[in-house]
Amino acid sequence: MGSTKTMNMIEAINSALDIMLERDPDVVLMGEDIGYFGGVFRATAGLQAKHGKTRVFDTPISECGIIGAGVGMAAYGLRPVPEIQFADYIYPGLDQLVSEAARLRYRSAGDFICPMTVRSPFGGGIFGGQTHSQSPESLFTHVCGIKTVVPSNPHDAKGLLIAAIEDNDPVIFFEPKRIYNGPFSGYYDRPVEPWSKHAASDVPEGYYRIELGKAGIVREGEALTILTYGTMVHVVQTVVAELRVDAEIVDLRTLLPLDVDTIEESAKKTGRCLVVHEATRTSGFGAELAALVQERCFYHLEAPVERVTGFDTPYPHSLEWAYFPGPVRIAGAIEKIMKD
Amino acid sequence: MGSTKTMNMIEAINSALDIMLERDPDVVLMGEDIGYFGGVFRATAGLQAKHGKTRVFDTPISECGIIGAGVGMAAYGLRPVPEIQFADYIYPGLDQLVSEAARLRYRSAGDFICPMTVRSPFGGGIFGGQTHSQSPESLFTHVCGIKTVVPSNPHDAKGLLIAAIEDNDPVIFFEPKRIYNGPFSGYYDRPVEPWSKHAASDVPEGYYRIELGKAGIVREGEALTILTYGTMVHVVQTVVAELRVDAEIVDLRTLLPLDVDTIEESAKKTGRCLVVHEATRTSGFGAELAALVQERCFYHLEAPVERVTGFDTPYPHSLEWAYFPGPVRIAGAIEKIMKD
Amino acid sequence: MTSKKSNLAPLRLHIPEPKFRPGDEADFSDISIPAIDAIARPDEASVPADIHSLAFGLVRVLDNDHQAKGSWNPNLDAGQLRLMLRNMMLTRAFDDRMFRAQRQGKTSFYMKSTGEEATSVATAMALASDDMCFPSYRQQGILLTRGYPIVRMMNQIYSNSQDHLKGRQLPIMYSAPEHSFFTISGNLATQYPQAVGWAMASASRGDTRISAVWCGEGSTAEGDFHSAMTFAAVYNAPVILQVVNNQWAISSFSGIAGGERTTFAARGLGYGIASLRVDGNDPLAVYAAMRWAADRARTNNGPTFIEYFTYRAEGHSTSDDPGAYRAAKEFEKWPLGDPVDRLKKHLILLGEWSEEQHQAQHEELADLVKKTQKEAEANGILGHGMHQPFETMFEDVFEEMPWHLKEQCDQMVAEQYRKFGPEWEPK
Amino acid sequence: MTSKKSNLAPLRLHIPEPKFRPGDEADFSDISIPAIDAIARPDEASVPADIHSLAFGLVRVLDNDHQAKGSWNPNLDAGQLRLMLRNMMLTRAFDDRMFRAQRQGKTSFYMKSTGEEATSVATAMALASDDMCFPSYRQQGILLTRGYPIVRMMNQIYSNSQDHLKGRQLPIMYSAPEHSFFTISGNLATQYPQAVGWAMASASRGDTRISAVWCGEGSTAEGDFHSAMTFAAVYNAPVILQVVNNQWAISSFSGIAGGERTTFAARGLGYGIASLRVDGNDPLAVYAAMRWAADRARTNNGPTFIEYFTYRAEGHSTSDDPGAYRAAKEFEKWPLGDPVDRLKKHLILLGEWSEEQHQAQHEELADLVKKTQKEAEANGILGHGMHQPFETMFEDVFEEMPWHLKEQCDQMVAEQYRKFGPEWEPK
Ligand SMILES: Cc1ncc(C[n+]2csc(CCOP(=O)(O)OP(=O)(O)O)c2C)c(N)n1
Ligand SMILES: Cc1ncc(C[n+]2csc(CCOP(=O)(O)OP(=O)(O)O)c2C)c(N)n1
Ligand SMILES: [Mg+2]
Ligand SMILES: [Mg+2]
Repeated sequence: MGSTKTMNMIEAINSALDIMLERDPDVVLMGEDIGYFGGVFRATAGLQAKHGKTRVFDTPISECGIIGAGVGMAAYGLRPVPEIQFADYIYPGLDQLVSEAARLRYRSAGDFICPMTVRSPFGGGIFGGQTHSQSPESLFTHVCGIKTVVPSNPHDAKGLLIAAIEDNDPVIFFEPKRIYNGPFSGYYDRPVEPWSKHAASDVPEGYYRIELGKAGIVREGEALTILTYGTMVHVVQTVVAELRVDAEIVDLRTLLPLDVDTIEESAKKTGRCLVVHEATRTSGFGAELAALVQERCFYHLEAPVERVTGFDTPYPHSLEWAYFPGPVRIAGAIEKIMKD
Repeated sequence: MGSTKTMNMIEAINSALDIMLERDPDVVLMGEDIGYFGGVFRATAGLQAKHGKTRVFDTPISECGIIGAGVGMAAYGLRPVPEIQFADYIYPGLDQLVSEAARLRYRSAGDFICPMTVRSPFGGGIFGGQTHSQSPESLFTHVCGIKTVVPSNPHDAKGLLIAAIEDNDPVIFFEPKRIYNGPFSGYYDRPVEPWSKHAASDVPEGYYRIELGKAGIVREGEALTILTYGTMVHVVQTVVAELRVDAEIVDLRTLLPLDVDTIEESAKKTGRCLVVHEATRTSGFGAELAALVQERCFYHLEAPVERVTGFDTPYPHSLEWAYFPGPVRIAGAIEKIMKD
Repeated sequence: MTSKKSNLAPLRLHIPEPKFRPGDEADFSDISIPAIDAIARPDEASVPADIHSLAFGLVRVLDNDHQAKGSWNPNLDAGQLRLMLRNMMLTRAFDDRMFRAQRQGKTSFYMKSTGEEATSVATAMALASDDMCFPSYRQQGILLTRGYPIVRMMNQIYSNSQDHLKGRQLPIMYSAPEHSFFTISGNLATQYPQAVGWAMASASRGDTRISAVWCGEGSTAEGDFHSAMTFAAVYNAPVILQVVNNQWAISSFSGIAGGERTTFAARGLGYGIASLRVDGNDPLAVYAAMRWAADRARTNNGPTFIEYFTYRAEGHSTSDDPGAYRAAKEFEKWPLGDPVDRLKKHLILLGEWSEEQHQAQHEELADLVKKTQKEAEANGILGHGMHQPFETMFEDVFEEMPWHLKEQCDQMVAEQYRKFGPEWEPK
Repeated sequence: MTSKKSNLAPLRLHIPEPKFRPGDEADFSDISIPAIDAIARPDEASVPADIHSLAFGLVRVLDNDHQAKGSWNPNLDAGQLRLMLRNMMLTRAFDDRMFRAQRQGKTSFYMKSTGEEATSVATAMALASDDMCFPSYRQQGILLTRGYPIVRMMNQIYSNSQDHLKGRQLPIMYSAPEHSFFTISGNLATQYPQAVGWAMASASRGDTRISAVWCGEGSTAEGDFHSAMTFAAVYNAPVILQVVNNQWAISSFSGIAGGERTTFAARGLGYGIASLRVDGNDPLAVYAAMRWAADRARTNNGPTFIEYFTYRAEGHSTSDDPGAYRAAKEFEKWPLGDPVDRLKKHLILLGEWSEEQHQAQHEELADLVKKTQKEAEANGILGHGMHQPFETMFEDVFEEMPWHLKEQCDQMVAEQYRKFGPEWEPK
């Protein structure tokens, strides 16, 4: 791994891609505007110039084609890493993901596999309106045969992305775009804090992996368990500090396969559990988490598992801070759980 | 409503479509093979001949085009009722459903609406293999702006379909194909019972509606609440009869908007709750139901809410009866809940 | 893994690359501009198979000497020409002002249509006012041409208290049913099959209204494009399917969309749809092409596919800097010039316009837009409190609000109280 | 809602309708068959723009008098011709047998390729054995041509204990990587962009292997088709994109897929891809077209798009009855005849075959298939217990089984004990 460097999320992701392009000639990046331009969020900046046009290239605006061609490349033996410019635009490629990428190994009994990692910025908080803010992760967790990963900081982003690219199954890698440039306290009216002030911006320059399927405990605690991921990890941390509640905060990192042991152990220990995500509530991944926790820890629970989520509406452009599951919503839920 | 007639599910659906074509010149049916041929399951048999080719017509094999054109027709002022031949093939049209049909009213603040009902046969149990057996309903319940309906018998199918077509929002109407021709006990090795022996096959010949968003109580009981829908309503009934357990069986009928009052009342009364569906488990609609019930009835629950579901694998062709959440799986869960 | 047969040459992957990148001097001298009437205007009832060559030609009316010539000349009177010029100038003035408003932090986002105004304005003028338009995000010229109130557009851009769309949509995602303008989607090309469906519906009811749809050349790669073309061909739908080929899709040049091997207009041939390639910077050619297509549609001669060959003069949106991916000053070198400039010179040549009138109109429109902007800003700008009531967020998800949204709305209201104190009142 | 302008004629919606329906007498005399070499074979390095007419013509070799003629004649030797005939006859024998097996309740589903055998067999013979094939569900002829063990195909069809795909897939959804045959999907057209991606990968690695993909004319309407064509054109991928136009998609005739207005081959022109329309019932024409296309791909001349004009002689699958939607005996009247019959007559004309040899080979192949069927059935048929172990259901979802699948697997095993009693043993 060698020395470390201060990186924001974009730099960490760029570094992971750079290293994998270097290490493995089978790795190929493609997507809309990712070549010469380096991507609308700059995640692939410089990589085409460094690794060549046949390794890092622009594609037509066809998410179906991007993922479909990726499946074919993976079947050939490459490790494609397509980018979908915004998660909101993944639907035209969904059939290739759920009916093909996720099924290849199963339906061919291992004859053909699909080691493809689909990267996509997701989530809101940047005034992106309803088509640049969505969090569709729960859809993917319902589809068997695909892994779903969401990093919450530069260090994890790099290690998880490398592990995803090396994984022999398709992985959807959602990058919380709100925290590309700095962690987010949840207070949109306070100045943005850069990643450099956060410990997780200290990122090894070389190769390292963070195993998929393992959660991270961001804060140990006894009073309640908070299950969360992505941007919300930071918002939850702010609120927990403000409320001075002794919460155990679990950053799931991988939604599928889920680190059920860490979850179960924590929930049994604290007896109270809150799930926090930005996606809409109904049938969001919080539903699965709540169902699982009560199934497995029922007799340890002293209060119902609560969910703090986005509302069941499209992400509204101008009212995004009333929509966003921010500090007030989280604090309310924590208070309720602790009172129950 | 007038007189009644014995109908199976297909006949009841056909009758609903026929009546709506008759009553409302804005109703239009389209889909792959639904015209002259009357659909691969015969749901539209005879309707083209009766109502004309511009009201009931075949489409190119493009689910995106079918739903996309449907959105445009709805924006014009028609009430399109497209058929997607199998729910497994809905993904190429998903973007038009979730990003367009479900968003039209919201994003235009009511300028444009999408009164479209997408019919699609779903579920397994007919040796259809992994691409003719899927139950993707939970995906739609996560998408705000669309209603999800699943009938379990001829009487409901007709009344719900008429209500769906008259609804001014997009509705996805999943038809459990296993029970098109008769209810299913869950014992695949027993002879198929025709609908004619079932009370719900007594269907009014004329127009009637069953309100969307209202569950039906199939059996009243005190010992536990079973939440289910579609094919599984019948399998659950078989098992409950076999076990002689005093279960309250709730046929949800509409998954979104959900009849939360009926669910809450029942779960509070019995203190035990089982959810049964055929779809894969993780992030299936059962997760939402379990999460909701424990949120709202926690202090009434004497055991965790259990889920009986399909396994988290594709639907395997030859092993479908080991996959299917049949009587043994359901009985096991009931016994566990009652013991807890 | 790789298997190389020694007697065979290795395969090569071709990655298209634009001719010029930052630092290069753009030179478009290789773009060949056919003479006017190189292919004469065919009858509107022509069978698509008989007019393939139009997909590889270039419909032109305004010649290099600024005269209107040839069989496509729509012979508009001076009043119409001046109106066309005015609409294009208004669009440009509006774009300039709103771009600046975004730069001043008054809203989150803006997209200009500079250089492409003819493809919205001239097309809208050639359609009937109740023909239904399914635009992409760069056809603000349609609304301005159809007389949609400018202040309403601005209210939408500011997501302010008077925003008809209740602040829900990203700026410029207008919706105007009373001006037969469909709600704009952020998802590319989804409007294509919708426009076809609308036209099918109109035809099935024996209506007389047709529809027209626009997308960028980059967007033609989406599956929706193909579905739409297929449906339009199969059902002979009265729809005009248009591609604004402005050479760029954010940072990707048209070669990434398939523009290296043939014209975009050629896409239509494969479906048996009549297809035209048009000088998109020639407002009279654009008008003539749309008129031809609309007449076809109205007489049950079916769909027409049109490529407007034009150039995106500015950045993709306020979110990007074109200097990072293309040569500077490309627009100045664009061989087909600027539509506003070309129409102006034509009118002057006709003796129906003057530099002075032009300058005066330029100022008048700038003032109009500025004045309207003030009016709009009185209703609020983004992020400064004068937005729609918070509860509106929960409306219009469904026709009637279901219980779960009511609960969530109550929760949101309670959160606002907690946040802003007991004085807070839902507006 | 409808707005009718009194001076305009009402619009009409066109719904395509096949010429013949049950009860009608089919009559194909209006189908025009161009003379052999109406368009001569162009050089393999031709630029697509120069050979448009091929998309509207018909590549033919075997004439009505059963002679092989013209510039496309691949001049195969008698041995190759006999092998081609044998492969087609084997395919037909296999289809007949397996169709019957399904009718006898031994499996759930089957799909014949009767009448279309040339489009699989002749194409496979024209490719190198390691060129990668991305078939639809009706290209069993490729596997049989490439020498895939027949018993393995049958094991798959029966989902039996020796089914290489562990009973997971619907019958006929083969997978055979060692025969460069991609796993078949139930979802139409998804293989199209995959084949292009595979070819792009091969090209990017300087490999020499190309890919070929098949779909039905009905499936061309899917967005995947369009993505694939776009990607193939943009990256000049070494891929051969083929459409088997067998006139029917379940109950829908080709007009519902857009076949009324132009040829399917024309679809390729819009992308600037070289496009051929070929007599799909002429095995020598099919071979020649594929050979031409493969040579182009191998020499970095890029993708080729081919339409095989053929006819689906039987039902879509075992699940439908074509008598319910099309005229009886259409196949007998099909103007391009039957590929087996035509090649047989050609060989006889050459003096390289006889009716007796043909009859003998027919019987030999029927016997071979029957014998193999017995062998396969010894491994079990669907629904009679001799399936793969239940736990295999949980394998291959992921490379490593995650905890939740392990738990579910344990649960399934427990359920089997409960169901079948303590004697039950997981196999
Ligand atoms: C389905 C989808 N994919 C990607 C995007 C992101 N995106 C927005 S605009 C754009 C470029 C469009 O280019 P073009 O179609 O040429 O239109 P132009 O901007 O030139 O008018 C892209 C990739 C999107 N909005 N929707
Ligand atoms: C995405 C998708 N939509 C619908 C279907 C159902 N379906 C299976 S085969 C078929 C007809 C295909 O016709 P064609 O492409 O002409 O192929 P052919 O059967 O004639 O070989 C249809 C509609 C499917 N399998 N996948
Ligand atoms: Mg463009
Ligand atoms: Mg076909």
